[in-house]
Amino acid sequence: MSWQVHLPALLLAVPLLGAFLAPLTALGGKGLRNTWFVLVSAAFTMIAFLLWTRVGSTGTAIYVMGGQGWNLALPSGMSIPVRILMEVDAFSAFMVLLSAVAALAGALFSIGFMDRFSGLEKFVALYFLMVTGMFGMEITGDFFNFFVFLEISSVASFGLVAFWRDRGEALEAAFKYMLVSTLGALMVLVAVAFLYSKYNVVNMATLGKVIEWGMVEKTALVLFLTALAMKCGAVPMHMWMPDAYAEAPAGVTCALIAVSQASLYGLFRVTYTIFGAFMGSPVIPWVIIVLGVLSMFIGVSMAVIQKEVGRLIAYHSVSQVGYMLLGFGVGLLALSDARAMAEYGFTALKGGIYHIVNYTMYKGLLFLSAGALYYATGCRNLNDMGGLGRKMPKTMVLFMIAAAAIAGLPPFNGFVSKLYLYESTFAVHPILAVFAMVTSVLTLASFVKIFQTAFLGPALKKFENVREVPGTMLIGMSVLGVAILALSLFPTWSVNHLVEPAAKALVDQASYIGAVFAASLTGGGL
Amino acid sequence: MKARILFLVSILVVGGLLWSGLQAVHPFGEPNAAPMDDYFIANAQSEAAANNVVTSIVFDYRGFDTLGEGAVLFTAVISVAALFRKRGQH
Amino acid sequence: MWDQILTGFGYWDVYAWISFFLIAGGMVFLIRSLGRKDYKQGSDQDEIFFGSNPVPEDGEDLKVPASSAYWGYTQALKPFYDVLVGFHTGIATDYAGWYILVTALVALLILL
Amino acid sequence: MNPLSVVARTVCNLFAWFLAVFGIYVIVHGHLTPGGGFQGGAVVATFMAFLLVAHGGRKMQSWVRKELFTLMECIGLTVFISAGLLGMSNTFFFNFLAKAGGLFGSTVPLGPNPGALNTSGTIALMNLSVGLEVVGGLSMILLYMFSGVHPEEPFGREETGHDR
Amino acid sequence: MTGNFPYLVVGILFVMGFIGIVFEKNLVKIAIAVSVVEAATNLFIITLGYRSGGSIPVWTMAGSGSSRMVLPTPQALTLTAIVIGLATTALMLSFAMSIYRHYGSLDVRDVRRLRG
Repeated sequence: MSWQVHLPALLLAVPLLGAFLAPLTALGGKGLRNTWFVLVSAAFTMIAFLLWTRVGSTGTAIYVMGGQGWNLALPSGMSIPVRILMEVDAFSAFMVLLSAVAALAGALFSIGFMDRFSGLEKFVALYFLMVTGMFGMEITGDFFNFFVFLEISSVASFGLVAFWRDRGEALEAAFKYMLVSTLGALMVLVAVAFLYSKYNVVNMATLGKVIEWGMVEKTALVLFLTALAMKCGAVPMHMWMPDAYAEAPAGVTCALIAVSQASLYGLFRVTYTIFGAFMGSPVIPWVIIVLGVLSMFIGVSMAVIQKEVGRLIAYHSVSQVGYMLLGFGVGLLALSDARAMAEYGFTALKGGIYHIVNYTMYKGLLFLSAGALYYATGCRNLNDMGGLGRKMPKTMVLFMIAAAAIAGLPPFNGFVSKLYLYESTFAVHPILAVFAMVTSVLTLASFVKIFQTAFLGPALKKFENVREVPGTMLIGMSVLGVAILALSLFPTWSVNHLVEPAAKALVDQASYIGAVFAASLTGGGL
Repeated sequence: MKARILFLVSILVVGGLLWSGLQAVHPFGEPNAAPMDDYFIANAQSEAAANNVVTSIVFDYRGFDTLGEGAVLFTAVISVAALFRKRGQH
Repeated sequence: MWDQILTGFGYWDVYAWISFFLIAGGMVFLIRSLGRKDYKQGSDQDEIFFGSNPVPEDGEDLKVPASSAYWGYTQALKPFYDVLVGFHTGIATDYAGWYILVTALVALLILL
Repeated sequence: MNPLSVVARTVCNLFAWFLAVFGIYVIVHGHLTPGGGFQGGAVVATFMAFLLVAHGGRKMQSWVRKELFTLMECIGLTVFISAGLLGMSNTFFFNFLAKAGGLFGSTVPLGPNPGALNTSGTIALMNLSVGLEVVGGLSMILLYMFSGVHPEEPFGREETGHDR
Repeated sequence: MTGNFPYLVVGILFVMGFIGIVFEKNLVKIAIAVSVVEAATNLFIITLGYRSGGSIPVWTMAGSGSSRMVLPTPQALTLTAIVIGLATTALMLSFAMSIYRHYGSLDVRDVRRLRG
């Protein structure tokens, strides 16, 4: 029995312990705090990587919190699990891995970026709590636990968005984000309570096994669907997103993107695994597809006319989330039909999942380079910038990589996932693919605008003293830059090893449910 | 103004949704068969050695939720402290 | 390693693209090297042409601000953008209102 | 916030202690009677709230230090998670102290019984640590929110980092 | 008639809370409305666990009539939800305080520098 069975618990315990001890690092000064920040970030990235490899080699990992043995899901004589289960299948492990990479990059970047501000031990604690929340959402197998982690990640992100509390806009953004997000989290809780009232279980796998299609389940599904779609920023519930993303410190935004991906994970865990058997009627898939198309188009149209770098990139987040919703919606449409699944559904699903990893990497890098511009010049408005390419060549190169990837320019990875989406959505309805392509064109247009106004153009006098950003920030950005290049240059590897196992796990509802009940048969103590 | 009427209508619709959901919930005072809760009531004393079944759930069976709850409170405290920190206070 | 990604409809080959860019880059350099070599640095041949006016010292007077980019596009789609910008009111309660509105719509779709 | 009248202050001084004792009772007997770490911690934190209302926050801030509460909170949570990590020989959050003898390790008779304080294993330990955490956390929220009411300095431009 | 009275209260509290959130203009009142929704949620969960005639799920000094106990899990879930609600309410009021200092107003129609 190797120690690796405890990885799901360690993944949550390490950043939590890091957060609880972070306020005490104020006693040791700056060096101790930064060491702690890097050390714990490296530790959870390592654990996430090990968890991913373990799930890849031994299949779905189960962990019973507080049980006699780690796999004793069902106590003697019981047909349902009573304790909290962690259940990590390939899709969860994939999400954990890429969230960990984004969080690591954000942490490395924040060391240099936040250096000039006060209260940093609180920043470190909040950052770790947010990371814990998103990991918890991704690996938990229990609905109430999901709600708790949703609240941890949300509350920590409110604190982080308002971290520059001397800017009124930051507080305003935090309040708006908090209002909708708290309401959404409460609706998730109500949905959990509805399901509990009927089945007396809160375990996801058990619910997926026993669930029927009645009024209670319909209510719960509506509440889950809208709350989680709001948390990942689907139009027209996206308005908190540009506010919060643009006003948060850049390193935080990089992790906030991963948090919104965790909500997306929750949305698909609910629709695919719990309610997967009832997707025969096309209403829910089409709701998701329409939300996706609206997000893509409205997000990108608003982005073209923005003047602030942060807001422009944040509106692109809305449109990119639309791509994922589109891919997953098409996959959901084909879920109950094996022929459609083989024909286009699985391709769409692969496109959606591949887009998640691509989006997290390049959008994180874009926000980090916007943060680097802010760090170096102190400007947020594009109209004030110009000619920075000569002063900050490394930032410019990294920005170029990310911008080319998000616009889907050929050798980069953004195009691969978009290709999957174009071709599979075309099979459903051509208009979907047309919308996706128009969005892609407008994306390219708005990034050309940033690139042209910020980096090109004549050198400005007021930026004579601007220098390249410090080394730690460049390291944080390079982590994501290297990830993008790797995903671009080895697309076959990433599709075969990252994307396909995740897509298969998401479609295979029976194995998710079966893992809980099978583990306990072979279990029975250590 | 048009949006406000729309919002009012949609609040009523959501209220109707919750109301129809509540109609389908078991009648007050007579829950459905509760295997999980009966297990807790029967085994809290022998497994966790605690007389208070609720506490044994909070700290043993669902102890991890409680850790998360403590973490939420901690998060809120740290956020409030960060919000009202003084200039240059470390 | 040198295989392609099949989407079920077509395929994607990153190395073909990279070789295409390499070949295109090589052709660009080739064409560039065919140019005239009698270019003199430091003479008036490499001065900026600014409508035969004196070139401003500060780049501030030269550059095109970001809000001027896509001016025609935004102007042409003004009715669309007026609606869209008006939709983003920035009032916190409206955000919650839109959320409840979508919940109501989805509820109607699923229940009916 | 100004101090209240002398009558209110005396009454608050007196009753605050009863509240503290009652809260500690609720925390310690969490595994026997209704209540537990959160409820008891909240009751103890009203001790702070009483004194804050009666004496005004400025005086209160000269009496206690916020760092103390930070320390209480961090220690409480660290003990809590460590109690979980120590059960790692079986699983995270395994109740390894229950029925193992020692301080909290007695067994309880099944069915209704008068209850003994030294039962329930890590549950009692976690009650204590959570009580500590909640006392620290709620007191800190109260003190910080008070310090936000009357800031010593005008708001805005507090961070020098934005200027560049 | 009194059979499902608690559920009626839950429904009314939800609608009241939503109306408060969408139609109130004062930030503090919005925070109160969020608390109302939260209270409705907690009330909903706790009513799910009631068995008519049940006693509290505590064995200490329990009488002989304790064979029928109310469900303990909703109580534990409610406890967690209450603490989370307390944390969010505290944070929301702190935001309202800070916003008042920057904007000089608690009206949501004034707190809208970020738009468009």
